[in-house]
Amino acid sequence: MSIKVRYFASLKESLGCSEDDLVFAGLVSVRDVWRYANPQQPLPDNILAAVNMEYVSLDCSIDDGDEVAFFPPVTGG
Amino acid sequence: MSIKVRYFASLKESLGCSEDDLVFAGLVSVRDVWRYANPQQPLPDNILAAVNMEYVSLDCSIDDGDEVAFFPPVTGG
Amino acid sequence: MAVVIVQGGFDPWQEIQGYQNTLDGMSGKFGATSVFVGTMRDFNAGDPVKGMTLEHYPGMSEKQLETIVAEAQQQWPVLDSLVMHRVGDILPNEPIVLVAVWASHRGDAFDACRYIMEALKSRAPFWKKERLGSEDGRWVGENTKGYKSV
Amino acid sequence: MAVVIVQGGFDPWQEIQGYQNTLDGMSGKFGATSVFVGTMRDFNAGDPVKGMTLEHYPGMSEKQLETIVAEAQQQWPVLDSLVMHRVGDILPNEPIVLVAVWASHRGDAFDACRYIMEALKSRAPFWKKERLGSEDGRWVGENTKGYKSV
Repeated sequence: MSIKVRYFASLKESLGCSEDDLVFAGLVSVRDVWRYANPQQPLPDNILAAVNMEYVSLDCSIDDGDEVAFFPPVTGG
Repeated sequence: MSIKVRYFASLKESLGCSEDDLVFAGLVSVRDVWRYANPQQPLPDNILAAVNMEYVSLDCSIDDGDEVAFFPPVTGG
Repeated sequence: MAVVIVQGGFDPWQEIQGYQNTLDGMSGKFGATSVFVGTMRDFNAGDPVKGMTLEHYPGMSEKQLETIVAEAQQQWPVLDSLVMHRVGDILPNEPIVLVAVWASHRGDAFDACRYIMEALKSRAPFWKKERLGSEDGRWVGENTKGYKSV
Repeated sequence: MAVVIVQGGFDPWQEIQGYQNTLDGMSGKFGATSVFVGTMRDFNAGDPVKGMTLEHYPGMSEKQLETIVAEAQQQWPVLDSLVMHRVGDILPNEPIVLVAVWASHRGDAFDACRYIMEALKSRAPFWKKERLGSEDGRWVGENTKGYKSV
Protein backbone atom coordinates (compact mmCIF):
# COMPACT_ATOMS: atom_id res chain seq x y z
CA MET A 1 0.00 0.00 0.00
CA SER A 2 1.11 3.56 -0.66
CA ILE A 3 0.76 6.48 1.70
CA LYS A 4 1.79 10.11 1.86
CA VAL A 5 3.68 11.46 4.90
CA ARG A 6 3.69 15.19 5.71
CA TYR A 7 5.66 17.25 8.20
CA PHE A 8 4.94 20.75 9.43
CA ALA A 9 6.55 23.72 11.15
CA SER A 10 9.72 23.11 13.22
CA LEU A 11 9.59 19.40 12.43
CA LYS A 12 9.60 20.09 8.71
CA GLU A 13 12.63 22.35 9.19
CA SER A 14 14.61 19.95 11.38
CA LEU A 15 13.97 17.02 9.03
CA GLY A 16 14.58 19.19 5.99
CA CYS A 17 11.55 17.58 4.39
CA SER A 18 7.91 18.53 3.95
CA GLU A 19 6.55 15.32 2.47
CA ASP A 20 7.36 11.77 1.44
CA ASP A 21 5.59 9.04 -0.50
CA LEU A 22 6.06 5.59 1.03
CA VAL A 23 5.11 2.08 0.03
CA PHE A 24 4.49 -0.62 2.65
CA ALA A 25 3.44 -4.23 2.66
CA GLY A 26 1.30 -5.47 5.58
CA LEU A 27 -0.16 -3.82 8.65
CA VAL A 28 1.54 -0.64 9.81
CA SER A 29 0.84 1.90 12.53
CA VAL A 30 1.52 5.63 12.59
CA ARG A 31 4.54 4.88 14.74
CA ASP A 32 5.82 2.41 12.12
CA VAL A 33 5.45 5.04 9.44
CA TRP A 34 7.75 7.35 11.37
CA ARG A 35 10.29 4.55 11.89
CA TYR A 36 10.42 3.66 8.21
CA ALA A 37 10.49 7.25 7.06
CA ASN A 38 13.04 8.46 9.62
CA PRO A 39 15.18 5.49 10.67
CA GLN A 40 17.89 7.74 12.15
CA GLN A 41 15.53 9.96 14.17
CA PRO A 42 13.74 8.89 17.33
CA LEU A 43 10.10 10.00 17.41
CA PRO A 44 10.18 13.43 19.16
CA ASP A 45 8.36 13.93 22.45
CA ASN A 46 5.12 15.89 22.26
CA ILE A 47 4.71 15.09 18.61
CA LEU A 48 1.17 15.14 17.21
CA ALA A 49 -0.06 12.89 14.46
CA ALA A 50 -3.01 13.05 12.08
CA VAL A 51 -4.36 10.60 9.55
CA ASN A 52 -6.44 12.12 6.78
CA MET A 53 -6.53 15.38 8.77
CA GLU A 54 -7.96 13.87 11.95
CA TYR A 55 -5.91 13.53 15.12
CA VAL A 56 -4.89 9.95 15.91
CA SER A 57 -2.78 8.13 18.46
CA LEU A 58 0.61 6.82 17.39
CA ASP A 59 -0.75 3.28 17.48
CA CYS A 60 -3.45 3.97 14.91
CA SER A 61 -3.17 1.66 11.91
CA ILE A 62 -2.83 2.95 8.37
CA ASP A 63 -4.77 2.11 5.21
CA ASP A 64 -3.78 2.35 1.59
CA GLY A 65 -3.94 5.93 0.33
CA ASP A 66 -3.87 7.53 3.77
CA GLU A 67 -2.22 10.87 4.39
CA VAL A 68 -0.18 10.71 7.61
CA ALA A 69 1.02 13.98 9.16
CA PHE A 70 3.46 14.67 11.98
CA PHE A 71 3.79 18.06 13.64
CA PRO A 72 4.76 19.83 16.87
CA PRO A 73 2.24 21.27 19.36
CA VAL A 74 0.00 23.80 17.62
CA THR A 75 0.46 27.50 18.37
CA GLY A 76 -2.26 29.30 16.45
CA GLY A 77 -4.82 31.81 17.62
CA MET B 1 -32.53 68.95 57.02
CA SER B 2 -33.74 68.87 53.44
CA ILE B 3 -33.41 65.97 51.05
CA LYS B 4 -34.51 65.06 47.57
CA VAL B 5 -36.34 61.77 46.92
CA ARG B 6 -36.43 60.22 43.45
CA TYR B 7 -38.39 57.30 41.98
CA PHE B 8 -37.71 55.40 38.77
CA ALA B 9 -39.34 53.05 36.27
CA SER B 10 -42.42 51.07 37.38
CA LEU B 11 -42.22 52.61 40.86
CA LYS B 12 -42.36 56.11 39.43
CA GLU B 13 -45.42 55.11 37.42
CA SER B 14 -47.27 53.40 40.26
CA LEU B 15 -46.64 56.32 42.65
CA GLY B 16 -47.38 58.84 39.92
CA CYS B 17 -44.37 60.82 41.10
CA SER B 18 -40.76 61.12 39.95
CA GLU B 19 -39.38 63.28 42.73
CA ASP B 20 -40.12 64.99 46.03
CA ASP B 21 -38.35 67.50 48.24
CA LEU B 22 -38.70 66.68 51.94
CA VAL B 23 -37.68 68.40 55.13
CA PHE B 24 -36.89 66.41 58.31
CA ALA B 25 -35.72 67.16 61.81
CA GLY B 26 -33.46 64.63 63.51
CA LEU B 27 -31.95 61.32 62.51
CA VAL B 28 -33.71 59.48 59.70
CA SER B 29 -33.01 56.32 57.73
CA VAL B 30 -33.78 55.48 54.12
CA ARG B 31 -36.74 53.45 55.39
CA ASP B 32 -38.02 56.49 57.33
CA VAL B 33 -37.82 58.59 54.17
CA TRP B 34 -40.13 56.16 52.39
CA ARG B 35 -42.56 56.18 55.33
CA TYR B 36 -42.80 59.95 55.44
CA ALA B 37 -42.97 60.31 51.68
CA ASN B 38 -45.51 57.51 51.12
CA PRO B 39 -47.52 57.05 54.29
CA GLN B 40 -50.24 55.05 52.48
CA GLN B 41 -47.87 52.69 50.68
CA PRO B 42 -45.93 49.86 52.28
CA LEU B 43 -42.33 49.65 51.09
CA PRO B 44 -42.43 47.23 48.12
CA ASP B 45 -40.53 43.95 48.23
CA ASN B 46 -37.35 43.82 46.16
CA ILE B 47 -37.04 47.58 46.19
CA LEU B 48 -33.54 49.00 45.74
CA ALA B 49 -32.35 52.20 47.36
CA ALA B 50 -29.48 54.56 46.62
CA VAL B 51 -28.15 57.58 48.47
CA ASN B 52 -26.20 60.03 46.33
CA MET B 53 -26.16 57.43 43.54
CA GLU B 54 -24.57 54.65 45.61
CA TYR B 55 -26.51 51.56 46.66
CA VAL B 56 -27.40 51.51 50.37
CA SER B 57 -29.37 49.32 52.73
CA LEU B 58 -32.76 50.56 53.92
CA ASP B 59 -31.30 51.23 57.36
CA CYS B 60 -28.70 53.66 56.06
CA SER B 61 -29.00 57.07 57.73
CA ILE B 62 -29.51 60.25 55.75
CA ASP B 63 -27.65 63.57 55.87
CA ASP B 64 -28.76 67.04 54.93
CA GLY B 65 -28.71 67.55 51.16
CA ASP B 66 -28.73 63.86 50.30
CA GLU B 67 -30.46 62.54 47.21
CA VAL B 68 -32.38 59.36 48.08
CA ALA B 69 -33.62 57.15 45.25
CA PHE B 70 -35.99 54.17 45.21
CA PHE B 71 -36.34 51.84 42.24
CA PRO B 72 -37.27 48.29 41.18
CA PRO B 73 -34.71 45.62 40.19
CA VAL B 74 -32.61 46.88 37.30
CA THR B 75 -33.14 45.38 33.84
CA GLY B 76 -30.52 46.96 31.61
CA GLY B 77 -27.97 45.39 29.28
CA MET C 1 -11.36 53.52 29.81
CA ALA C 2 -14.63 54.98 28.54
CA VAL C 3 -18.22 54.71 29.75
CA VAL C 4 -20.79 56.20 27.40
CA ILE C 5 -24.56 56.49 27.70
CA VAL C 6 -26.01 56.78 24.21
CA GLN C 7 -29.30 58.36 23.20
CA GLY C 8 -30.07 56.98 19.75
CA GLY C 9 -28.65 54.18 17.65
CA PHE C 10 -25.00 53.14 17.46
CA ASP C 11 -23.03 50.58 15.49
CA PRO C 12 -21.02 48.60 18.04
CA TRP C 13 -18.42 47.38 15.52
CA GLN C 14 -17.72 50.89 14.26
CA GLU C 15 -17.52 52.16 17.83
CA ILE C 16 -14.95 49.52 18.78
CA GLN C 17 -12.91 50.22 15.65
CA GLY C 18 -13.01 53.96 16.29
CA TYR C 19 -12.17 53.63 19.96
CA GLN C 20 -9.32 51.22 19.29
CA ASN C 21 -7.82 53.72 16.84
CA THR C 22 -7.63 56.32 19.61
CA LEU C 23 -5.66 54.00 21.91
CA ASP C 24 -2.24 55.60 21.53
CA GLY C 25 0.61 53.53 22.84
CA MET C 26 -1.48 50.34 22.74
CA SER C 27 -0.21 49.25 19.34
CA GLY C 28 1.49 45.87 19.70
CA LYS C 29 0.66 45.68 23.43
CA PHE C 30 -2.73 44.02 23.42
CA GLY C 31 -3.04 40.44 22.29
CA ALA C 32 -6.67 39.91 23.20
CA THR C 33 -9.95 41.75 22.78
CA SER C 34 -13.13 40.34 24.24
CA VAL C 35 -16.41 41.92 23.24
CA PHE C 36 -20.03 41.49 24.18
CA VAL C 37 -22.90 43.12 22.34
CA GLY C 38 -26.47 42.89 23.59
CA THR C 39 -29.11 43.38 20.91
CA MET C 40 -32.86 43.85 21.26
CA ARG C 41 -34.83 40.74 20.39
CA ASP C 42 -38.36 40.77 18.95
CA PHE C 43 -39.60 38.31 21.57
CA ASN C 44 -39.41 38.05 25.35
CA ALA C 45 -41.09 35.84 27.93
CA GLY C 46 -43.05 34.15 25.14
CA ASP C 47 -44.46 37.35 23.62
CA PRO C 48 -43.58 39.25 20.46
CA VAL C 49 -42.12 42.65 21.32
CA LYS C 50 -42.46 45.66 19.02
CA GLY C 51 -40.04 47.96 20.72
CA MET C 52 -38.90 49.17 24.10
CA THR C 53 -37.98 52.23 26.06
CA LEU C 54 -34.91 52.20 28.24
CA GLU C 55 -35.06 54.46 31.27
CA HIS C 56 -32.00 55.12 33.42
CA TYR C 57 -30.92 57.13 36.43
CA PRO C 58 -28.69 59.78 34.86
CA GLY C 59 -25.54 60.23 36.86
CA MET C 60 -25.93 57.01 38.79
CA SER C 61 -25.76 54.84 35.68
CA GLU C 62 -22.40 56.38 34.69
CA LYS C 63 -21.16 56.18 38.28
CA GLN C 64 -22.08 52.51 38.66
CA LEU C 65 -20.57 51.56 35.31
CA GLU C 66 -17.33 53.34 36.22
CA THR C 67 -17.24 51.51 39.56
CA ILE C 68 -17.78 48.18 37.80
CA VAL C 69 -14.99 48.88 35.30
CA ALA C 70 -12.67 49.85 38.17
CA GLU C 71 -13.49 46.56 39.93
CA ALA C 72 -12.61 44.65 36.76
CA GLN C 73 -9.31 46.54 36.52
CA GLN C 74 -8.46 45.57 40.07
CA GLN C 75 -9.08 41.89 39.37
CA TRP C 76 -7.54 41.53 35.91
CA PRO C 77 -4.73 43.32 34.04
CA VAL C 78 -7.03 45.22 31.69
CA LEU C 79 -5.28 47.56 29.24
CA ASP C 80 -8.40 49.44 28.21
CA SER C 81 -12.16 49.06 28.00
CA LEU C 82 -15.20 50.61 26.38
CA VAL C 83 -18.71 50.36 27.80
CA MET C 84 -21.67 51.83 25.92
CA HIS C 85 -25.32 51.61 26.90
CA ARG C 86 -28.25 52.94 24.99
CA VAL C 87 -31.25 54.72 26.55
CA GLY C 88 -34.56 55.92 25.12
CA ASP C 89 -36.65 54.23 22.44
CA ILE C 90 -35.24 51.10 20.81
CA LEU C 91 -36.45 48.77 18.06
CA PRO C 92 -35.77 45.04 17.67
CA ASN C 93 -32.39 44.19 16.12
CA GLU C 94 -30.83 47.39 17.48
CA PRO C 95 -27.85 47.21 19.86
CA ILE C 96 -28.51 47.98 23.51
CA VAL C 97 -25.15 47.48 25.16
CA LEU C 98 -21.50 47.05 24.22
CA VAL C 99 -18.65 45.92 26.48
CA ALA C 100 -15.15 45.67 24.98
CA VAL C 101 -12.01 44.80 26.94
CA TRP C 102 -8.41 44.92 25.71
CA ALA C 103 -5.76 42.89 27.55
CA SER C 104 -2.44 41.21 26.86
CA HIS C 105 -3.84 37.71 27.32
CA ARG C 106 -7.11 36.09 26.35
CA GLY C 107 -8.11 34.69 29.75
CA ASP C 108 -8.01 38.14 31.32
CA ALA C 109 -9.93 39.72 28.44
CA PHE C 110 -12.68 37.07 28.56
CA ASP C 111 -13.00 37.16 32.35
CA ALA C 112 -13.05 40.94 32.65
CA CYS C 113 -15.55 41.38 29.81
CA ARG C 114 -17.95 38.88 31.31
CA TYR C 115 -17.53 40.33 34.79
CA ILE C 116 -18.40 43.82 33.56
CA MET C 117 -21.41 42.51 31.66
CA GLU C 118 -22.80 40.49 34.58
CA ALA C 119 -22.27 43.35 37.04
CA LEU C 120 -23.91 45.77 34.61
CA LYS C 121 -26.97 43.53 34.36
CA SER C 122 -27.32 43.28 38.12
CA ARG C 123 -26.32 46.78 39.29
CA ALA C 124 -26.43 49.46 36.60
CA PRO C 125 -29.69 51.44 37.00
CA PHE C 126 -31.41 50.87 33.66
CA TRP C 127 -34.99 49.68 33.22
CA LYS C 128 -36.69 48.25 30.16
CA LYS C 129 -40.32 48.83 29.29
CA GLU C 130 -41.50 46.69 26.38
CA ARG C 131 -44.16 47.61 23.85
CA LEU C 132 -46.11 44.44 23.11
CA GLY C 133 -49.14 45.06 20.91
CA SER C 134 -51.42 48.04 20.79
CA GLU C 135 -51.55 47.85 24.60
CA ASP C 136 -49.64 49.75 27.16
CA GLY C 137 -46.03 48.91 27.88
CA ARG C 138 -44.81 46.15 30.17
CA TRP C 139 -41.90 46.68 32.53
CA VAL C 140 -39.38 43.86 32.41
CA GLY C 141 -39.39 42.32 35.88
CA GLU C 142 -35.86 41.13 36.44
CA ASN C 143 -32.76 40.20 34.47
CA THR C 144 -31.98 36.53 33.96
CA LYS C 145 -28.69 35.11 35.13
CA GLY C 146 -25.69 35.03 32.81
CA TYR C 147 -24.09 32.00 34.45
CA LYS C 148 -25.90 28.69 34.61
CA SER C 149 -24.98 27.84 38.16
CA VAL C 150 -25.19 31.19 39.96
CA MET D 1 -21.65 29.20 10.25
CA ALA D 2 -18.47 30.23 8.49
CA VAL D 3 -14.83 29.21 8.89
CA VAL D 4 -12.36 31.26 6.88
CA ILE D 5 -8.58 31.00 6.52
CA VAL D 6 -7.25 34.39 5.49
CA GLN D 7 -4.04 35.15 3.63
CA GLY D 8 -3.34 38.84 4.26
CA GLY D 9 -4.76 41.42 6.62
CA PHE D 10 -8.37 41.72 7.72
CA ASP D 11 -10.34 44.11 9.87
CA PRO D 12 -12.24 41.96 12.40
CA TRP D 13 -14.88 44.61 13.16
CA GLN D 14 -15.70 45.13 9.49
CA GLU D 15 -15.82 41.37 8.97
CA ILE D 16 -18.29 40.92 11.83
CA GLN D 17 -20.45 43.78 10.58
CA GLY D 18 -20.41 42.38 7.05
CA TYR D 19 -21.15 38.84 8.14
CA GLN D 20 -23.95 39.92 10.46
CA ASN D 21 -25.57 41.79 7.58
CA THR D 22 -25.76 38.54 5.60
CA LEU D 23 -27.58 36.71 8.37
CA ASP D 24 -31.06 36.68 6.86
CA GLY D 25 -33.80 35.74 9.24
CA MET D 26 -31.64 36.52 12.27
CA SER D 27 -32.98 40.04 12.70
CA GLY D 28 -34.61 40.30 16.12
CA LYS D 29 -33.66 36.72 17.04
CA PHE D 30 -30.21 37.15 18.56
CA GLY D 31 -29.85 38.99 21.83
CA ALA D 32 -26.18 38.31 22.42
CA THR D 33 -22.98 38.44 20.42
CA SER D 34 -19.71 37.37 22.01
CA VAL D 35 -16.51 38.11 20.14
CA PHE D 36 -12.86 37.38 20.65
CA VAL D 37 -10.08 38.92 18.59
CA GLY D 38 -6.46 37.85 18.94
CA THR D 39 -3.93 40.44 17.84
CA MET D 40 -0.19 40.11 17.33
CA ARG D 41 1.86 41.64 20.13
CA ASP D 42 5.33 43.14 19.69
CA PHE D 43 6.74 41.10 22.58
CA ASN D 44 6.68 37.46 23.61
CA ALA D 45 8.49 35.44 26.27
CA GLY D 46 10.43 38.55 27.29
CA ASP D 47 11.68 39.44 23.80
CA PRO D 48 10.64 42.10 21.31
CA VAL D 49 9.12 40.52 18.21
CA LYS D 50 9.31 42.18 14.79
CA GLY D 51 6.89 39.99 12.96
CA MET D 52 5.81 36.40 12.51
CA THR D 53 4.88 33.84 9.93
CA LEU D 54 1.87 31.62 10.49
CA GLU D 55 2.08 28.21 8.90
CA HIS D 56 -0.93 25.89 8.78
CA TYR D 57 -1.99 22.52 7.46
CA PRO D 58 -4.31 23.45 4.60
CA GLY D 59 -7.42 21.32 4.67
CA MET D 60 -6.88 20.09 8.21
CA SER D 61 -7.10 23.57 9.71
CA GLU D 62 -10.52 24.14 8.11
CA LYS D 63 -11.65 20.63 9.06
CA GLN D 64 -10.63 21.03 12.71
CA LEU D 65 -12.23 24.46 12.99
CA GLU D 66 -15.47 23.13 11.55
CA THR D 67 -15.41 20.23 14.02
CA ILE D 68 -14.84 22.64 16.91
CA VAL D 69 -17.73 24.87 15.81
CA ALA D 70 -19.97 21.80 15.51
CA GLU D 71 -19.01 20.76 19.06
CA ALA D 72 -19.95 24.22 20.32
CA GLN D 73 -23.30 24.01 18.53
CA GLN D 74 -24.00 20.69 20.22
CA GLN D 75 -23.31 22.14 23.65
CA TRP D 76 -24.96 25.55 23.36
CA PRO D 77 -27.88 26.96 21.31
CA VAL D 78 -25.71 28.93 18.92
CA LEU D 79 -27.59 30.81 16.19
CA ASP D 80 -24.55 31.52 14.05
CA SER D 81 -20.79 31.91 14.25
CA LEU D 82 -17.84 33.26 12.31
CA VAL D 83 -14.28 32.02 12.75
CA MET D 84 -11.42 33.63 10.83
CA HIS D 85 -7.73 32.80 11.12
CA ARG D 86 -4.90 34.48 9.33
CA VAL D 87 -1.91 32.66 7.81
CA GLY D 88 1.32 33.92 6.25
CA ASP D 89 3.39 36.94 7.28
CA ILE D 90 2.01 39.12 10.07
CA LEU D 91 3.18 42.33 11.74
CA PRO D 92 2.59 43.44 15.34
CA ASN D 93 -0.83 45.04 15.97
CA GLU D 94 -2.42 43.02 13.17
CA PRO D 95 -5.31 40.65 13.92
CA ILE D 96 -4.57 36.93 13.87
CA VAL D 97 -7.86 35.34 14.83
CA LEU D 98 -11.53 36.25 15.17
CA VAL D 99 -14.27 34.21 16.81
CA ALA D 100 -17.80 35.62 16.87
CA VAL D 101 -20.86 33.81 18.21
CA TRP D 102 -24.48 34.88 17.96
CA ALA D 103 -27.03 33.42 20.40
CA SER D 104 -30.33 34.34 22.03
CA HIS D 105 -28.83 34.64 25.49
CA ARG D 106 -25.54 36.00 26.78
CA GLY D 107 -24.41 32.99 28.80
CA ASP D 108 -24.55 30.74 25.73
CA ALA D 109 -22.76 33.30 23.55
CA PHE D 110 -19.94 33.78 26.09
CA ASP D 111 -19.51 30.06 26.75
CA ALA D 112 -19.54 29.01 23.10
CA CYS D 113 -17.14 31.77 22.02
CA ARG D 114 -14.64 30.86 24.70
CA TYR D 115 -14.99 27.16 24.00
CA ILE D 116 -14.24 27.67 20.31
CA MET D 117 -11.27 29.88 21.11
CA GLU D 118 -9.73 27.45 23.63
CA ALA D 119 -10.26 24.47 21.33
CA LEU D 120 -8.75 26.40 18.43
CA LYS D 121 -5.65 27.19 20.49
CA SER D 122 -5.15 23.57 21.48
CA ARG D 123 -6.24 21.69 18.33
CA ALA D 124 -6.27 23.79 15.15
CA PRO D 125 -3.04 23.08 13.19
CA PHE D 126 -1.42 26.51 13.01
CA TRP D 127 2.19 27.28 13.99
CA LYS D 128 3.83 30.61 14.70
CA LYS D 129 7.41 31.43 13.85
CA GLU D 130 8.55 34.74 15.32
CA ARG D 131 11.12 37.11 13.82
CA LEU D 132 13.11 38.53 16.71
CA GLY D 133 16.04 40.64 15.54
CA SER D 134 18.23 40.20 12.50
CA GLU D 135 18.50 36.54 13.45
CA ASP D 136 16.61 33.57 12.18
CA GLY D 137 13.07 32.95 13.29
CA ARG D 138 11.99 31.24 16.51
CA TRP D 139 9.15 28.75 16.55
CA VAL D 140 6.70 29.37 19.38
CA GLY D 141 6.87 26.30 21.61
CA GLU D 142 3.40 25.90 22.98
CA ASN D 143 0.26 27.93 23.58
CA THR D 144 -0.43 29.15 27.10
CA LYS D 145 -3.65 28.20 28.85
CA GLY D 146 -6.72 30.40 28.53
CA TYR D 147 -8.18 29.39 31.89
CA LYS D 148 -6.30 29.96 35.12
CA SER D 149 -7.06 26.61 36.70
CA VAL D 150 -6.84 24.19 33.78
